[in-house]
Amino acid sequence: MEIQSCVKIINEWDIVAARQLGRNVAKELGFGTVDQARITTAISELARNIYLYADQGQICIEKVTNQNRTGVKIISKDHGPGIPDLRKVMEDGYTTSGGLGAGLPGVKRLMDEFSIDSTVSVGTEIITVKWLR
Amino acid sequence: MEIQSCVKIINEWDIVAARQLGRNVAKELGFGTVDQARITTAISELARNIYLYADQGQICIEKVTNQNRTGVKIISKDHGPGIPDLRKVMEDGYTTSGGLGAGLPGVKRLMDEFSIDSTVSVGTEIITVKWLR
Amino acid sequence: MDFKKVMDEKYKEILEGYMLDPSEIALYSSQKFSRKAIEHKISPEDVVSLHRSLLSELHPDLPESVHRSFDILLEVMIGYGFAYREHQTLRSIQQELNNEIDIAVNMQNTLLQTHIPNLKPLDVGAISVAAKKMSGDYYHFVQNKDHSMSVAIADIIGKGIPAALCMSMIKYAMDSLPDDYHAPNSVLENLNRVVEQNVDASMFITMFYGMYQVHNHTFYYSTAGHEPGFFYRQSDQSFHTIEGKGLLLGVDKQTKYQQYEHTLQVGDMIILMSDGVTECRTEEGFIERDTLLEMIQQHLHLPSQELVQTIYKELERAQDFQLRDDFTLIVIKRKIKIRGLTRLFKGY
Amino acid sequence: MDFKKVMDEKYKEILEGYMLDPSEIALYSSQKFSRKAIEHKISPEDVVSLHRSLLSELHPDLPESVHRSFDILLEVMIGYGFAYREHQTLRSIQQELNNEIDIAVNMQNTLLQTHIPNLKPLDVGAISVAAKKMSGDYYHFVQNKDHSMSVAIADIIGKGIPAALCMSMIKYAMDSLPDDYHAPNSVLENLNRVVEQNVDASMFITMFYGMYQVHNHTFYYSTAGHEPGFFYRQSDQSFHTIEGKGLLLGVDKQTKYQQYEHTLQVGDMIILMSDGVTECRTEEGFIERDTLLEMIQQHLHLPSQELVQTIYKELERAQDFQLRDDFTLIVIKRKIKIRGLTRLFKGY
Ligand SMILES: [Mn+2]
Ligand SMILES: [Mn+2]
Ligand SMILES: [Mn+2]
Ligand SMILES: [Mn+2]
Repeated sequence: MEIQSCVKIINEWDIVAARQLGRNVAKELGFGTVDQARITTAISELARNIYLYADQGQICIEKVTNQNRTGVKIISKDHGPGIPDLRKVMEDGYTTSGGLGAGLPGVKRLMDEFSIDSTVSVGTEIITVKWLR
Repeated sequence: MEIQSCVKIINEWDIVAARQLGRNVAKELGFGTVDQARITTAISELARNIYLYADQGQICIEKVTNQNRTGVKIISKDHGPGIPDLRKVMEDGYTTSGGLGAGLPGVKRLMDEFSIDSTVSVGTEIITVKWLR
Repeated sequence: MDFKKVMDEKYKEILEGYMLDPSEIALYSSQKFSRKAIEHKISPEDVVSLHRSLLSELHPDLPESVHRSFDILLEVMIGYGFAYREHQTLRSIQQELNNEIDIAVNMQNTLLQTHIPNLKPLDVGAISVAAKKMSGDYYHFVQNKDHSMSVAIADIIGKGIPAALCMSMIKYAMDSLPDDYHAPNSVLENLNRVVEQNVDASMFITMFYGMYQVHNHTFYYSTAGHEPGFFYRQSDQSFHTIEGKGLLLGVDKQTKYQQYEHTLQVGDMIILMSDGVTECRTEEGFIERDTLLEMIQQHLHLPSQELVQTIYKELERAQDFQLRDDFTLIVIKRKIKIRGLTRLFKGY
Repeated sequence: MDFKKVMDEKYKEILEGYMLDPSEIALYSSQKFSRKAIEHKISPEDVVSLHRSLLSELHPDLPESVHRSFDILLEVMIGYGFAYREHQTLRSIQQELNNEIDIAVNMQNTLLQTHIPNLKPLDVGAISVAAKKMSGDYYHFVQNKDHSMSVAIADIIGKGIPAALCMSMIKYAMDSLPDDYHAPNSVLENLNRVVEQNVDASMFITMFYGMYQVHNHTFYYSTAGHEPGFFYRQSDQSFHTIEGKGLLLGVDKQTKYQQYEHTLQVGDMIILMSDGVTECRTEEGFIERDTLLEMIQQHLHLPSQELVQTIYKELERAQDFQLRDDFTLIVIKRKIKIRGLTRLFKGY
């Protein structure tokens, strides 16, 4: 049975808490330090998006197993404004706020799997996985 | 009176010698370690271009003074094939061989002044300066 | 200059704090620092150099060779610095280009805009989405004076800017056709000559041209190698590929096109598309034409415009929001007469 | 995976060597390592992590807080890693776009190509260079049946792709003018209507249209707000701005253009240009029209084609090979008759 731990993102402290949670899980699973840092950075980016653009949202972390692989899954879910144009937001060099290369395309590149589901004025769900090599 | 020291670039060892020469001058003039490394890298790129694309060429280094500034000047001169299209060679992202961001535009960005003069089947002269801040 | 000092101080504060007490907060601060440093064009080699000097400040007793090791890391980072600086200029070039393309897209949209004719017995829907910003697909409707409707759908072999330039040419050529010039085969023959003459040899165009005669509900059409569409027959709820042969535009000046016809009963449908519809590539490979028909079948009850939009949305999602080719889908449905209501409508 | 091990080993070798004996060779090797690492998509944070682990391998006795300090550097480098990875995709997008634009440029060149008429009493030279890949400048010569020569020079306000699209439209419009339609003012009035109708309100075109009558050596012209050129008078070696007024194309559908005329003696010259010539920006600011005239004066003895090419080369160098605007320069010289030779030529 999978255990999912979640952190509600309301202020910046919660971003730190989500990072800590993710780092612990990644460390437990045996990810190396660089991958730990990458996973944490991905969580940070997702949590920051919630903090900046959505009122309510949470980050959940779970261990996943798939045949003979294990990995960490990050689920970012908010009831924010939603993203009207997913193609645009996934475009490289689009975000000006997120700094060079950051934003959702940056997260997608850091992780192994990435999916996004967004409905305007309902919210956004992003699920992303990094597998242990 | 300015003293100019030159290194003929025939093989890869000469690239190292040119780097060493440039680093010594930069150090003497009081450039910090990062700038020393940048100046050396610029020399390296220019020397490599001679080594790869021109049969005969040399790198000269001199201290320059201009009103109340001092700096290091690198002169790269070869009797190679010349560059038929200067606009193209100075275009970003053009060189595929030079690796990401390297090549002449990379050198230009590393230094403070940059000029290039090239005649097909006569040769190329590049003069670039970095001022001490 | 001053800003750099502030950043240096900030880094020192984070580093000192973390060396005493390693906490997630310090790491989060590092990430924010990184974002800021990048925004302010501080190169990675600067960060490494800063790290080195802080380390020797905080640990003056470290062996010389440890300090020295940073020379190597610094040298390597200068290479990344090259890439980083190139990225900054490339990014602004890219943004400038994007702006240009946006303007060009607007021009193209203005040039290519078409109105779906409002003929009472027909329910017509059309959608066209570019894979990149500029489309190489083209569709056009004309309501003719004799109560017929012409429809053109074309696809440049190629995408992006050159395809868009080529498209403009087709549009100018169609605009200069005489008003009473509707026979699909002659239209294609005429356009073929224009393309052959004006476009370079590496560029071809597939085109389907049809004309729907309202008085006999017959659809006349010719094709220049275009992706075949479907006829839907309401009586037995079956789909039939629109047969028809013809060479691409631009291959041979002399090409003649054959004209075909097909008569529609109430509830019947014409489905036209570009190959971008069937070349949707999902994780399981290209979608089959059968899969497409299943999708259409599922949404048959919808008005034509909603139908094409729904199909597009489903296929967009199926391929993860990355269109590989321009996508154009047109549905022309002969409306089902509703007894009692038909009397209210005149004119057909 | 295996490659990464090779790179790790290589870095270790360089680092160990340098820690024992700091030499320029090791630093040069680091630069080569950097180049290779970047080529093989190794992120900067990977390099920092490698450095850290080698350091603790070579110096197992270092204080814990020194190792720890690398957590911070690593975290910061991940931000640079973002930029680095984005750069790689942006670079390939850019390359794809460049390819597209190259093809489009070819199409544009094919579309816009023009032949300089070969009229014996005239020596004509023309050069046009795009600031970016696609030009928004346009020039066109026509040799008319009545032994006159028409010349058009135009500049889209704007550059790049949208300007090029707009340019194509002008070309199609000019192509569809009747063959005997030469009066400069009527040509501009006609084109003005096309532009006003088809191009969006934010886009304007300046255009100069002239017609050289060989039988009386008179140049008839009208201008739509175009950069004024010069007449050169051989008798006193003086230059005179080509006067003339007229609204830009695309502003007002009703615009009427005035027509002017000027008669040339042997040795006289007409110099036409786009504002890209005078907007050459050198280190000392824009070049003055006077400076341009000095340059032309210096090279007056050259044949027209060599003249325009020489001027271009000088101005290209003056502005450090970065054209800020499309550059077009045309020179039409009434040849000096050489006694004895004139008798050999018939037809004028
Ligand atoms: Mn296409
Ligand atoms: Mn297609
Ligand atoms: Mn222009
Ligand atoms: Mn201009």
